[in-house]
Amino acid sequence: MDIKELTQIVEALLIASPEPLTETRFKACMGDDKATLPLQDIIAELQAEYERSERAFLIKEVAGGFQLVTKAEFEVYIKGLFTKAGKLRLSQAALETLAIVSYRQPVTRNDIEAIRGVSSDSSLRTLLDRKLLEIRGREEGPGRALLYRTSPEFLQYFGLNSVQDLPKLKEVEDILSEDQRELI
Amino acid sequence: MDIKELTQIVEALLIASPEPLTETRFKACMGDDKATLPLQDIIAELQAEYERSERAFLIKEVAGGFQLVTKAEFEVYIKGLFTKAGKLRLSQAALETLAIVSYRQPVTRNDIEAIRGVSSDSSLRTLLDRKLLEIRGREEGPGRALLYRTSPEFLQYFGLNSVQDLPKLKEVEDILSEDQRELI
Amino acid sequence: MTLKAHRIDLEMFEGPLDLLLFLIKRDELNIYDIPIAQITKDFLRYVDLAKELKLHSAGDFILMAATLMKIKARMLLPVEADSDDEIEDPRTELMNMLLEYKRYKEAASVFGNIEQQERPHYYHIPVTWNPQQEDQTALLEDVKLYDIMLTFQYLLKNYEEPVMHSVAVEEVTLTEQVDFLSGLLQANKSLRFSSLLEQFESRLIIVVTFLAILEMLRSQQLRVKQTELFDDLILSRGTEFGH
Repeated sequence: MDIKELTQIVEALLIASPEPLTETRFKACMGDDKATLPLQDIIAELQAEYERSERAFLIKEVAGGFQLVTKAEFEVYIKGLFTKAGKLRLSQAALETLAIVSYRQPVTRNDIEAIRGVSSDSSLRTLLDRKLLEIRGREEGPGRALLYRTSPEFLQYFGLNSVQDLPKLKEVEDILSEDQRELI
Repeated sequence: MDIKELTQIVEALLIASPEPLTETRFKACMGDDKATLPLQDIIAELQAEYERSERAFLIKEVAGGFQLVTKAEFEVYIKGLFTKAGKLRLSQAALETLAIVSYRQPVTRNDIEAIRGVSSDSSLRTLLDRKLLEIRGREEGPGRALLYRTSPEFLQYFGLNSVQDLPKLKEVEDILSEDQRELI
Repeated sequence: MTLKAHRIDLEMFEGPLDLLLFLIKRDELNIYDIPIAQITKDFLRYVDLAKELKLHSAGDFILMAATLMKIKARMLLPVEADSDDEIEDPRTELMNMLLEYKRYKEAASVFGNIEQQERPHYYHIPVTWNPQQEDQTALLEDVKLYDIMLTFQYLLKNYEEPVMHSVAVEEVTLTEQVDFLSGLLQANKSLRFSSLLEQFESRLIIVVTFLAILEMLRSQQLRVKQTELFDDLILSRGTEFGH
């Protein structure tokens, strides 16, 4: 199978797939027609083709796979497809809760509230509603509190390939010295 | 706005739209940038471009709108995307049935229908098909109705060790009680 | 400061820790050596407002006020000079909480920036996800445990106690369908499930037949083969067939 055929198959899969296309899933789709190239290479070829032909979309590596996304410049038109004015931004409370869960997962509601110093029910609910967090099992031990984790949608939402790609949590000293600089 | 720009905008809309793109919706997306051509003509141009560049997809007119679909010849590969459950997709009816079985198991079909108030045959069938539910034994007594339970696959999908780990109603209330839902 | 200014200020804070960090920054205080009396005084002025405004998190502010007053009181206790024990600064725990919270607050603003940067990109999601979609109703995109909770909660709210002794009228029984299938398997070595379905008009009969298959499968009167998901089921006689 030549590269042309492979790019066509991958393109068809990207168009049809409701979630990011992973290497594993790609292999499964190929079945007995073993691909002669890794998915990564076929994607690179396809990406170059999209650039050459000035397509309105590109391929993004996200949540461990590849997915088609529209280019940023079309946002102004795409917004009209959705009833709410574009995508709703998360509140500061929700972002804090999400930050805690993403760096500390799995965590209980108590863990989150201990760090934020404030009840976090409503942010948790918002994040569950938007499928950015999910409930995943229970803590060991007597309380058996529910555990929260980030979802695959979280990775997509922030355009991350995996939780390892999260920006590194800064050390206190660095943050404080930045504050100092700001004051001067 | 020239035809090139218009085809790009329409392409971006086709990629991002969760439902077929209609002329009305297209106009709404264009806002004050009135399109100088009817959607039909832009689609024809885009379609021709896809044919020339041998894309693996084409534009199909359905339900009064347009959507991207993959060419039939790739069906054999695309099937592979749906063989194993990635994300779980259920109809509202199936979700309701699953919720009742999760919390009330073991239950009979009549128990489920009493709560939902409608026949639940097809949802039960879907859920059995997807291996989220299983039939285990029969009710005591004259009717000897079949009893439904959640399956091991159900637990695995949701990361639970046992049905006892499902969030309790009390915990559900805790998360949901927040009447003051956060504005995001 | 007017009350109005306070109100605006207070709503900007995510909670008591956020307010404390604000006071520390505003007054250029050293987080490692917080002047507890001063900060307690300032903090209490805000807490009064929190109560007045019936702020959603007023309880959390009041709790922090109590903590601050406790620390203040402990700071006033004389330190015994001859004590061998290393005396812990009463402010240590609060300081650690503030530092920890500050890290995540910082991370939250990074997340906010990424969100902003990702916003203009829209992911492609196919309009129809599965050609073999078994249901005419729209499919929910990705079902989570949370959806199951919500749904059950919702159903319970709308659930009225069932009328006792209601009898469901069935057109066909499970036993009838088991007999029917046995008959067919007696005559044919194997059957296609799809060809069975073609014979039935009512969904109920189809489901009962399906349940009959499951029942026969369980008692090993029948075997089912399927080459892959969504493929046709092929039924044949099981080890206990005819028993």
